[in-house]
Amino acid sequence: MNERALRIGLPILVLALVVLAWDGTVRAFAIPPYVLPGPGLVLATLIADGDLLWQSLLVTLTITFEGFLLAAVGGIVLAIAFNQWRPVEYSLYPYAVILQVTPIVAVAPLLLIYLPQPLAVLACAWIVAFFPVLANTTLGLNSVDHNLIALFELYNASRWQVLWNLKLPSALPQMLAGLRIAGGLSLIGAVVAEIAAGSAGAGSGLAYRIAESGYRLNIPRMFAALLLLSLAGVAIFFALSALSHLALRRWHESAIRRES
Amino acid sequence: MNERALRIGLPILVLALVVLAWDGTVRAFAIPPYVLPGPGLVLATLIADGDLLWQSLLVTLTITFEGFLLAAVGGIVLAIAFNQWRPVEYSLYPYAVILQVTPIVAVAPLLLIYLPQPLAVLACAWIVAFFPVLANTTLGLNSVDHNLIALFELYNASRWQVLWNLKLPSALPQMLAGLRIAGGLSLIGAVVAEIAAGSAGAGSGLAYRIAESGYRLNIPRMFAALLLLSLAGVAIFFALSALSHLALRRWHESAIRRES
Amino acid sequence: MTPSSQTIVSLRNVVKTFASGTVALDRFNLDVRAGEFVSLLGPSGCGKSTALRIVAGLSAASAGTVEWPGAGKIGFVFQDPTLMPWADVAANVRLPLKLSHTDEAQSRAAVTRALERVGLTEFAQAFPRELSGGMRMRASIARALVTEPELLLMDEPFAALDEITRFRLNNDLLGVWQELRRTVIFVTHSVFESVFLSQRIMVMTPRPGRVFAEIPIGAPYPRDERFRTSADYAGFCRQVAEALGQAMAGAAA
Amino acid sequence: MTPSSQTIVSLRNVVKTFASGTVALDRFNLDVRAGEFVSLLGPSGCGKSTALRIVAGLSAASAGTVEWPGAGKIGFVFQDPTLMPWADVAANVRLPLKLSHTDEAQSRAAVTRALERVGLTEFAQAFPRELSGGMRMRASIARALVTEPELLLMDEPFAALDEITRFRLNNDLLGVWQELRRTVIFVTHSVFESVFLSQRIMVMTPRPGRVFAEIPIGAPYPRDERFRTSADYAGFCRQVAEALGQAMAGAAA
Amino acid sequence: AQGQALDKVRFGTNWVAEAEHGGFYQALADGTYAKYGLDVSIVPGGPNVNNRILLPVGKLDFFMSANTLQSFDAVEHNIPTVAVAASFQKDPQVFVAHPDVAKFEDLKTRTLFVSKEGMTTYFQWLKADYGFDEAKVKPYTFNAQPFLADKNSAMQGYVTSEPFAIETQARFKPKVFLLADYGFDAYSTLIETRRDLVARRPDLVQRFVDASAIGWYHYLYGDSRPGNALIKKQNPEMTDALLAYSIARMKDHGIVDSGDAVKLGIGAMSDAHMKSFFDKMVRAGVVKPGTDYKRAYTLQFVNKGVGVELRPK
Ligand SMILES: Nc1ncnc2c1ncn2[C@@H]1O[C@H](COP(=O)(O)OP(=O)(O)OP(=O)(O)O)[C@@H](O)[C@H]1O
Ligand SMILES: Nc1ncnc2c1ncn2[C@@H]1O[C@H](COP(=O)(O)OP(=O)(O)OP(=O)(O)O)[C@@H](O)[C@H]1O
Ligand SMILES: [Mg+2]
Ligand SMILES: [Mg+2]
Repeated sequence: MNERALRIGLPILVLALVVLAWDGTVRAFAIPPYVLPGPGLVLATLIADGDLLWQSLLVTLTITFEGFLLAAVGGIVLAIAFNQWRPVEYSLYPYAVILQVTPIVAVAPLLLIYLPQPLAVLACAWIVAFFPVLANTTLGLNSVDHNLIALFELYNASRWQVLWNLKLPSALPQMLAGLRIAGGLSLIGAVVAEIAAGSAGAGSGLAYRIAESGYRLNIPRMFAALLLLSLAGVAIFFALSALSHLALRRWHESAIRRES
Repeated sequence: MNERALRIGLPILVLALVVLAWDGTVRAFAIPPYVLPGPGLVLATLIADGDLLWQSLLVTLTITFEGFLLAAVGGIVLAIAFNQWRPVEYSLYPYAVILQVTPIVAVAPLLLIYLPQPLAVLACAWIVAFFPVLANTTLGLNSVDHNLIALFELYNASRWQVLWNLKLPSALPQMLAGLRIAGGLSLIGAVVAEIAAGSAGAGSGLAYRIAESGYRLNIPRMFAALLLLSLAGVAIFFALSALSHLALRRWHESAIRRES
Repeated sequence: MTPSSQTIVSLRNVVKTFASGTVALDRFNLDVRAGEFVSLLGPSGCGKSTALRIVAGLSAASAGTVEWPGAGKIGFVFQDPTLMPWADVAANVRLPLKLSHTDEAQSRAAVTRALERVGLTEFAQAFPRELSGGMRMRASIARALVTEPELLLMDEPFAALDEITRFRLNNDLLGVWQELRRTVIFVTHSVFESVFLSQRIMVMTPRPGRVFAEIPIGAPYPRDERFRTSADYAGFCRQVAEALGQAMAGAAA
Repeated sequence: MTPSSQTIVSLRNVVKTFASGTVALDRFNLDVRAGEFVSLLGPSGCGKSTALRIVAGLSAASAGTVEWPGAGKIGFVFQDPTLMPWADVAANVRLPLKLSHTDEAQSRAAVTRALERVGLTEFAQAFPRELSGGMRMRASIARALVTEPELLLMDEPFAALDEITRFRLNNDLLGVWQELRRTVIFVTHSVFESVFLSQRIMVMTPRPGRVFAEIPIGAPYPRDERFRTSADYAGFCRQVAEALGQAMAGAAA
Repeated sequence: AQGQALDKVRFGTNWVAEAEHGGFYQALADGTYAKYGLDVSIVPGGPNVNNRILLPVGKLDFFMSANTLQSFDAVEHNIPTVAVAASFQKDPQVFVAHPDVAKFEDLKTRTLFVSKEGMTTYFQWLKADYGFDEAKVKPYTFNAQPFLADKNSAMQGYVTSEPFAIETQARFKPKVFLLADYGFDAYSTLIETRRDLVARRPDLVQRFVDASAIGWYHYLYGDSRPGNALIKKQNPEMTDALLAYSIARMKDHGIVDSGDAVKLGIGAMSDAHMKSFFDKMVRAGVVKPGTDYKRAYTLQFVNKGVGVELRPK
């Protein structure tokens, strides 16, 4: 109970302190709003421009969600393929790494040549987010207790059964950690994809709002958009954490509340 | 031995196939070099512009390396702090998530205001790469065998001893997986940092070369620069994998070669 | 049980050297025929588990030949419980049936029976971490028994159990073996247990493990509490203990 | 060993209920005085390990009081070996010394002695995964002995060992206890072992665990192989076995 | 062309919709394009968007390139595109400085915020002709905050845009230096197309160039509301005040309609102007001396005085 109070109260307390410090600094040094707007102004802007920002948030979240799904599925499927067929791993892992280190902003124009625009956006979002899922799931799949593997072998389990009944459950904690990282990255991915390959203009997401507000020196709105983005990121993260907790709380060391 | 041959031969074979297919496509459809330059042309450009690109690569790698170090140290230290003091975790984790989801391109101007330029670049590179280290190390630190923790308690081990002799070694596999993800991300981070906050012109890195080549429609050079970047990424990844293998091969399931 | 019955597994001059350089088995020989109950008896670290893994085909011999002329369904009890931490006891026990696509109703009945046998009925829904050490081992035994395998390989299954539970399970095991005509290879470090259960005891030398003596236990089945208190039993025990002592002394010399 | 010596630990009406609802201990009482050798004996799952963890302060009682009027250095042998997989045997055994900042030379000597005691000298550089089950347990025992702790808590330490190794370690343990005047609380499921070792045996009922009978073993120390074959020994064993049988039957009734 | 099906044409710009693209939006909004038998869709660019590469691969039919240099690059890299008209006679590129900067040369001592694109173009010329120093440059990411925070800095911008943001948000009137006034005589906002389109459909290209020029006349001198409405639809961030400001600056500085354009019509280009700029770029080391810069453009579609009658006398 106390624990839970801490868990909720502390972040709020820190939030309050941060906001106060922010407000204090802005007032004390009379920082003009175009350099650093105070929290009140940001909030006011958030409310005033609520509709516009909300629309943009929805656009960004849609891409985020699609990118995350693709990254999750893609990362897990790839990790499974790598784990099942070593030759595939040896042949393709370097290319997965190449995808990870490719700067999207640089290749987005190329993607736009080869793919229709909405697909190019998705591809960008996917590229940014899939690698942690792949790397972590691979670690998980390779860390299965070898005695359990022996057991499955003894019972003539098919590859599929080993995968489904043994390797995947066993890799779950690492996989979920990978997804937790990918959650935030898909948001980044959506933003970057939008900047690099998205259509600017009316139907645009938060990234466009941020860039445009920055360009127009509408800094309070830029902060409001950044704030929304951060909130979305935190929400995604905690949703994934909650999912992870649900899946692991009955058996995995990292999630069990120990009896004192 | 056979395994090792596969491990080296297969990627090379796939590489050869990819290059052949690439070359074949370019020739068969007579694709002009500004859409997709053939591998020969890219290689020729790489050699012709070798000096310039090499200089840029060094610049990028320096930032990458510094960013990676910061991300590694920062991520691990933060994970340790979170693990040692729950209140710190509850208070700060949301902010770590916010850092992860903040689009660098948007906050780079702010960083440029508050920090001197080289520091701003580093901060950008760091922000991009630190989160996977943090998330994975946290998972590792929380997954320690509870009986071993009990043992350390019994021997009145100090916090520091528990951390140093138990939690960190036990978290090593996950930590290393986090570092492996962060390796590629620091390269991305260096590129993004350069785009957002880096110096342009003579002393600039690969990101600038890529953007410049794209802008000036020097697509073969753009591909050459991308190629260099990919090679750097793959090299970083395999260096980190080798490190991880060395550290784990004697004891961790994921790295042990099982007796058949 | 007749000497002419089919050979299930046959190890000839098997050597096992680990990557670390440890020689676990050195010219190890073992023949097991269908329907037999054979025990491997030896000191800690002599290579019993290694031999059993080779018999099961889980580990390859470094030298020598291993043959399975008549292998069928295998059940294995590892020395460690080796349960899936994410599944409850019932699911762990059900695993072999699930892997062989046994139908739902049949497998539910089998699981219930196996859990009853090891006294874990109440804990069907518990997770492995919520069990005591002995209970985990019992779950593992239930899992090996649930398919009623033709060849049952057990690696010190009862070491973690109290004598009363252990005796009950000893009797149970003999019951299953006799009733269903199964083959059992049983690893133990207990002289008493090996004598009570087996038709034949392979006494092993300390590392590197070899067969030091093969001692037939000629007492008739069914064996029960009366046998445990008989002079015959005491005599066999003395004989086996002596052989074991010699095996160990030989190594020490 | 005199009844007047200081109480080391005292459990009064201790209840332990786990989050899963399992009641592991119910009004459990235990007093151990300095220098005593006490065994907890009971069937699998009766709460022995739970009681030992509470004694060590690793687990909190759900109700009742636990006091440590005279606690000192503790040594603990878990039911599972609980070794650090990333450290070799020597480093695992050295751990308690390292945690108490013992100096290098002294700790090297102590580790060597402890490894000799459990017969693992040759395997000092091996990693836990390269050991057999029994060897892992011996490493764990060596780790508990290496600090020569004032209170030694052992959870079925010898269950995975063959009788010869086990007897040797039994004798060793008694030697250490007598020589250094240590206090030992020993969990076992073996009637024979508990009688051979202890001054006092607490026979526990099946879950929820309570003390069913407290049986003093009045035989003098040092106890040796002669004691193991004496009529006294057999008599005590019978008495304890009977108590245990009653404890279990009472629960079944 | 009326009555027939319109020719579908895709036109890519280099930034989000703004007054600097006014003529094109105007032509689209007031039906000029349709009158010329064109169904134009405008594909906006933006920060980090490189629409240009979509032109040679055929995903776009026309592209608005920022300045002449890009057309030289196309020649150098053998890219089959060509500039067919120059909407801006003067590059609107400026340096925006704090009020204490007295003259252009003083900028050399300031920290300069310059974009990547700027680095590869006008800044090279500034180095060669004015001795500017790269070490003083920090990246401009289309956000004026760093400039505002550093009183000792200047930043790049468009004469039509950045000064306005600063005037309204930071509430001071910055010093503005139009590079064109100091010799950076690039054309800007050129219309580029593929060579094959020029060869196969000269009529189509001509219609697009003409209609765009007419759009510009309407936008600058007529009722700009349809164009502005379309711009605001594409870019909701756009404000009337900024649009008005931009149009006013374009007129003040003769960005669109000055020099050759006065006689020859909006979009005018001349060999002399091209050569002058080419020489500067060669001197700055930005383009190779041997480049056949004349291949970068064609005068085939301009200098015909189309629409000059629409300019108020
Ligand atoms: N994976 C391994 N790598 C290296 N050495 C090993 C490995 N597994 C076992 N050994 C060694 O092989 C020998 C025999 O081990 P094994 O587990 O077969 O013994 P055991 O007879 O089952 O002993 P116990 O009764 O203690 O379980 C031991 O010396 C052990 O150190
Ligand atoms: N973490 C836990 N969560 C829930 N129940 C538990 C937990 N640990 C133990 N139990 C339950 O408590 C009871 C006693 O367990 P304990 O480990 O003390 O038994 P034990 O006497 O040591 O048995 P064994 O001889 O088999 O080791 C068991 O029924 C077990 O299921
Ligand atoms: Mg073994
Ligand atoms: Mg126990």
